[in-house]
Amino acid sequence: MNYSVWSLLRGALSGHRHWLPAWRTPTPKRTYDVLIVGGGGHGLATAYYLAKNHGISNVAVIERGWIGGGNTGRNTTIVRSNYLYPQSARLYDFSLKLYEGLSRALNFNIMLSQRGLVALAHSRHDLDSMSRWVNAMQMNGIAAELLTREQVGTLAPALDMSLQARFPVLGGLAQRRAGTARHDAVAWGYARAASALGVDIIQNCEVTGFVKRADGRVLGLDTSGGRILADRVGIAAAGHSSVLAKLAGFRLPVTSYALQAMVTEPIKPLLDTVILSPGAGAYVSQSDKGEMVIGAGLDLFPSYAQRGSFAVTQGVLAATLALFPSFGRLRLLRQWAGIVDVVHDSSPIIGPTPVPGLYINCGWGTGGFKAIPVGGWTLAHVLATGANHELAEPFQLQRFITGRFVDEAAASGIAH
Amino acid sequence: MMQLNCPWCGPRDENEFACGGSSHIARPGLAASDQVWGEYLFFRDNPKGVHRERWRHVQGCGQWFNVARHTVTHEVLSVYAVTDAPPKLG
Amino acid sequence: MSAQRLKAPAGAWIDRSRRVTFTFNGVRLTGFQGDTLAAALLANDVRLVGRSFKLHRPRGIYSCGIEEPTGLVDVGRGARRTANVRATLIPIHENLVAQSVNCWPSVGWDLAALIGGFAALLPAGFYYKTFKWPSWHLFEPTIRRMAGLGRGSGQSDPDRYEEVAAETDVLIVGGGVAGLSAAVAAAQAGAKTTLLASGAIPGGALGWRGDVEATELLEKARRLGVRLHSRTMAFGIYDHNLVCACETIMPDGSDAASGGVLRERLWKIRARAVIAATGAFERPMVFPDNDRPGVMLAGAAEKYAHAFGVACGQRVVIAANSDSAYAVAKSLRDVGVNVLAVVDRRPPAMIRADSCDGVRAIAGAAIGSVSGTRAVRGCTVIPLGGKPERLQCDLILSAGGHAPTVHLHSQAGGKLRWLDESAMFVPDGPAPGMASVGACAGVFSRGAAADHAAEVGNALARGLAPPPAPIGGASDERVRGTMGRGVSGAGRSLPGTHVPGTPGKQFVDLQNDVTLDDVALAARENYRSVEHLKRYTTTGMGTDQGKTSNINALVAMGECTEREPAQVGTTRFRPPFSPVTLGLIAGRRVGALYRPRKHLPAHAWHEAHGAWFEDFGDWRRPAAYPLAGESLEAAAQRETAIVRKTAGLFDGSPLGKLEVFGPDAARFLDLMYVGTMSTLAVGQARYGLLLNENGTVMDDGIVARLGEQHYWLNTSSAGVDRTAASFEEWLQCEYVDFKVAVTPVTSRWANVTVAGPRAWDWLAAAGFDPALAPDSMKHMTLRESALDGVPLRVLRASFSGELGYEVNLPADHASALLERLWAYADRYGAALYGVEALQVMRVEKGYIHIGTDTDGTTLPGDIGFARAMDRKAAEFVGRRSLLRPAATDPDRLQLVGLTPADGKTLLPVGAQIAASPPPALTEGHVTSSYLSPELGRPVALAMLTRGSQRTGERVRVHHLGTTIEADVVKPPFIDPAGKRVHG
Amino acid sequence: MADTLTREATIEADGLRVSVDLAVHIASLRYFNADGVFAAAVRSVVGMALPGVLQAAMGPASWGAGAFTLAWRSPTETLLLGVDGERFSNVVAALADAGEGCVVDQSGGFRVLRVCGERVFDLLARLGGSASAPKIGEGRRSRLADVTVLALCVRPEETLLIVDRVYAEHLLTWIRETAADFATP
Repeated sequence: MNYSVWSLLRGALSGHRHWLPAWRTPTPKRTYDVLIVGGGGHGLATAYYLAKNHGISNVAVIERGWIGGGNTGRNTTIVRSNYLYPQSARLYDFSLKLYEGLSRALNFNIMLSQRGLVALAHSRHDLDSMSRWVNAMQMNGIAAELLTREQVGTLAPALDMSLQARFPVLGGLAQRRAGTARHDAVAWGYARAASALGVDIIQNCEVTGFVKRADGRVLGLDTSGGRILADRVGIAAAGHSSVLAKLAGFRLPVTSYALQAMVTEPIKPLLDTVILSPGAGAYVSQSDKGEMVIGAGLDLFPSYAQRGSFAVTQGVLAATLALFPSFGRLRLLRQWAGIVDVVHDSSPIIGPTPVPGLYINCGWGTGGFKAIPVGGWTLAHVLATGANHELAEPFQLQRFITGRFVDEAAASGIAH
Repeated sequence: MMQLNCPWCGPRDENEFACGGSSHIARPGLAASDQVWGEYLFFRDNPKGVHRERWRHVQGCGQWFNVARHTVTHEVLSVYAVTDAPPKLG
Repeated sequence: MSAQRLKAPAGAWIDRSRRVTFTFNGVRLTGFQGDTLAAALLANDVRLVGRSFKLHRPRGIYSCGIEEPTGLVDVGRGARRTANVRATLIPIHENLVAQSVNCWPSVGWDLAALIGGFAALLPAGFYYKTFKWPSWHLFEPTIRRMAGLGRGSGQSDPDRYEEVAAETDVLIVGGGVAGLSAAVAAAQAGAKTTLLASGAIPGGALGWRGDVEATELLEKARRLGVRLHSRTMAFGIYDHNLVCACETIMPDGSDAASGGVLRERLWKIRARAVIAATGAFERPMVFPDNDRPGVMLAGAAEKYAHAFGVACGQRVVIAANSDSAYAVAKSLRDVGVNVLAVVDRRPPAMIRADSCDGVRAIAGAAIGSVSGTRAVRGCTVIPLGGKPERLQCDLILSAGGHAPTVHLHSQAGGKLRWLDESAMFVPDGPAPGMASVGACAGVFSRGAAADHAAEVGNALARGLAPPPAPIGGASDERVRGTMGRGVSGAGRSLPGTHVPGTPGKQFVDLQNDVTLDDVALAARENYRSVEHLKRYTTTGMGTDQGKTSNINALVAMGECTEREPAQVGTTRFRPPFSPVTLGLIAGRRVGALYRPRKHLPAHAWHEAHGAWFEDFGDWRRPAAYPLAGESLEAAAQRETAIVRKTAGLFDGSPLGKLEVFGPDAARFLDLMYVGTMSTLAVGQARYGLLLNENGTVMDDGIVARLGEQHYWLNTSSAGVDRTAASFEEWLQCEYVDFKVAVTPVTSRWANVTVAGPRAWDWLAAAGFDPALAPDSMKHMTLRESALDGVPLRVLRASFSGELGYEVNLPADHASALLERLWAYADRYGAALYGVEALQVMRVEKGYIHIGTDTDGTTLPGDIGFARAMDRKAAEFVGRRSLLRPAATDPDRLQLVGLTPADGKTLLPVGAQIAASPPPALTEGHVTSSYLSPELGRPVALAMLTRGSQRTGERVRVHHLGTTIEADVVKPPFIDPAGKRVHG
Repeated sequence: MADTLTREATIEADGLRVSVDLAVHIASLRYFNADGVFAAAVRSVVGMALPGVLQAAMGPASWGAGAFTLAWRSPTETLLLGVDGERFSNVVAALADAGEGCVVDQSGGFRVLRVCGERVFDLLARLGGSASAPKIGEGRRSRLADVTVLALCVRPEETLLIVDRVYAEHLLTWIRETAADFATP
């Protein structure tokens, strides 16, 4: 059933009784070609691209809770590809390009709003770093601009533009194609399209163990809903990657942290672009419903609790008010946290694990949402062909042994 | 915001401390293989359960100490010296 | 028939002698002191207050408290304008200004209300199904303008907020009979007890009843030393029983003093044990058009009548699913309000026989329709199986049952269970460190609640486990309260109240316009999880956070999917319990008090001498000392030329400074630095590089030996805290038996640097000890000295490449030394120079600056320190990582010098080096670049793939679309032999 | 603007008086054994034993008359405070070669704020955590106004706040704003 204004009209006449389930809820088969652990954006996208790109639809997505309930439903919905190293730039820009066609591809409006993103410079040193960043992006074939103070001021008039501000705005790095997308819609869109192509989506089904052959090769999963066999298994469980790795008998260079996000009560439009300030320690955008969506750095101790520390919330909001003093009287409506899988060089791991037949997509840390399409595309590729997609080649587990990091965070300069 | 019981200064709010990651990780010598060295630096249990980690009371006495903490409930089961072996937890 | 004031004694909270005028939507109205804005509006018969979020349907006042979904207004003027405030929570005061939200041009004639006509086209989630062609960007601006309720002030908040930390043994949240009983019991058991109440104390259902027992409890609590905080709303419970609460000092819309006032106070209370006594919300009934202004909660109408003396209507129909309807009916009748009928959805068997004396009860019946769009004019009642009856009423009250306020219990990790007979979720046992009492625990009968609360207070005060709640629900017999009517027992309630199949919009979430049809659609499209239901239909995502909508939504979903409410479950309760001002959470961390800047000891002196200050990390430092009309760059060029020609004066106080002492100090520093420090003689100094375990260059600086066991360390100003912390970690966690003390002394010692060919002459003229002269004190030597009794540590070192003296002296004497030296400046034509000039000079010398030329991937070999590592066979931090394949990769980026081919064009910092213009594979980037006054041409440093083997090569440098040719050279650009520094 | 703290920078409020004491000499006593050779030297030279954990002690002579105060800062560090510059330098010199420890003169690196009045506790509760307020004879290093401050109490109704010089202005501003709202209940 196609989603369109006409289908809505037909619905209006029939009390909307004609709509079919967005995704099926089948009873799980005993065997599949491929099993995917994790029903978030990456897992659902992997299933979709397996069916769409590789014609493999005898696939099941095994989700512990409800689809899109993990980080996919807990992030600040920003999509961008302003990365410095060619390997990362290609990866994230491929994802942004997929996002640009996703509403049509999935026939599901993900509300991709390319309203632009501006990273703020508060010192001449910041401007120098941004100059490197912009030039590197252009070298990678990604449009990016250095903005003057005045240009930033017109894009985000709510910013404190006085030169006496605690974080004076001296300019910014802009990626016009960046912006936001509705996170739930990405998960549901992929789920609906994958289900339509034959993929089974199984919720409320927790993986309790891996079934292995004598030689260690993976044969399937033990779950709260019984044993399910498959030739290949892909893990896309973000913050829970280590939990699954342990079940499969290996360790990852991953530590799970709470990453907070929060929204204010909805108000009339006040901010029409995404503002990032690494220096002040906060980033802000306004949702289509009118809520200010605010995020920042990690709670810096390992945690699987989707709550977050109040002291960090205070720091994030103080940073936000340092940038946007006029938000002071708005009220915080909701605060929560995702569990993000952080690795040393804040770049992903997409490829084989020490267990033959078991592949993993993790390590996205604080930047997983923007990478859902490419994470799915590349994990699907290795699951289907057994060989890494060329975009994923630089992002293997082995780099933590050889030292060939792709350290984006570090490249933007340690504190100076 | 947690409250940690610094062995010297007593219970203090979490924003006075800094977490130093997992404890009880033996440091291999120069002769270690790349694999062993890589695992020492980066590979962790990252348990969803009791985690033995070390904290420093940065804005207090400046001392490091070990904590056994549950990474979901944040319940602190034990606080013990950096040089102590991990206690058996009931 | 309009709402109007009731005669005294109705109106316990208002002062009829003090009239108050306020304006609503530009119209001047009057109320009494003690009225809330909602009460005053109702008293003035203002029914239409706002417009709903999606369909812009007319909305009125729905409740009398914190759960208000629709009576939202913007209050206050100018910078004090506050958006989305609940009219039910604002006490009116003279010239309060309030406006409806989400309507244009006016709440009466809202253009967007035309949407209501297309409601059929706009079911839940319609926007996922359309707006895709040509692209969402076409539709988004319009949708954004129509969304968003109130309007922010657009100015920074003039008012102030403060934060207070407190500790207590037992913390009680809620000021009703249960809360007070628990507090008294806890205090009697000797516990330090604190009680918070969001409104007045006694609060909850007792607030306006002149409840004798409650007042006695309050007195007893005061006598026992319970700390009582009224108007303090607990909005969150965090790790280890930290409860955060917002105390309202100056309520919204009060324009008191012209300057800022202390508006709200954040309480951060660490409690050994917490007792929630937060009562329950009333559940709305679900029937067609149950969103019209004039449909309200029954308890709210009762409170408006008794507390504010306002009859919300003259002819009342109560739609009931709970015994509480009858208590409200009699209570309204007592103040002269005509209650036409109680339309009780429950079958006769579930209705208590003695409850409806004198009130017409229509059992097993439901409301079929409501007439009137901007105000209720009547309704039809459909007895199940009987023929519809029309009632002329102007007020329809919902008494749908109770929803215990389990938010804090759930935030603290407590579980919930479904009580079928009373159709509500109650706590399933205690949460960690927390117990629930009274209505929020499901204990509704007054006596049982008070007794249980006292037992819990006593138990928690003594550190014992709290006794379970005697949850009665229907089977709980009604205890006759000492003051006549008891708090309504929970009684028996049906889970679902709507009549399947009746046409018309039956609202579940009044603010976000979510109807039963939307819930059915969500079920039909398989958005069946309660979390999917919430996100797909947006029920419960409004500013009231589902306080009046969650239960009806999940019960409706249960009915659509053949599941019990317990199986559907509730969504996660997230802080805050009710929206809280951002400024309150930030507290005093506003402006300069957020992440304080660091200033030089001699800041004032520099200011007086024309310094141009900039931020360098958290430090505020002179970038240069521009003369009148001089640009920053021109000033730096002038300053550099003077230093090279004669001498310059520089304040280096932010330089990191550590004293390292102990018998194992030498051995320890060898383990920390790439180079060897144990071989330094006393007085000798050496440049050192610090890595992290992964081999990355983290910090650098000079190490000097003060004594056999005593070292002086300079590090970068940004790196000193990280380096000191790293040393402490190695000493306390790895080299635990080393005897080494690391003491940061950055703020103790100011650093006045004199550099240039005449540097020593200048110092000598100013009276410095001749023993410091260049010929008797070699480069890279540290001497302890004195000047007029002030102790000095003088280090001959140079970041400029000229003869240099760094005079470290106690910070209080910095200005005096600068002043003293400045007096001789003219004699040598010397100048003050800032950070910018220092950067020009260090680039001319090819010296790196950590964090500018290096980043988080740079290894020592990349910046020319490969040789140092080979000579040192011993272990040091990071060494093992330098043996990994990546570290020995020939294609690594390495530091090189660059000069423009044309000798004129400044190479832009951050420009990329590549064979062809973008897009192309980058081979490196320019890290530092300045015009060299001495050479009269630009000089630059860059990181370049295989840089050390490409000296002399011509490369292309690309910046924002321009391409510049440059030649790879080997720095330094000036005085390669380093003759000047040795003076 | 920055470090223009003068003696007159006093703050008055309801039950509170805060002043800056510029003339205090401060040294870090560092040692590897709290009751070893160095500790014995301190007892003899300063006339007081090294204070126990979280303890702070004032010498026999009153504060004004050049007595010393010792405040525990960590298991390997105690702060020595004194107002008489000459006696202070003699002590620093005498301890210089006491062995198994060292003296690091920090004078000028810290600022000392003297907080008097019966509402000291209310002030500290508005600057930091609830564990920051020292009882008499205590020295507690904690987070106040987001920066690290050693609060020590050697006399009733008088608490000294010892803060790094670069944060003194920040702490004073935070206190000034808090004191301005002190009268609001």
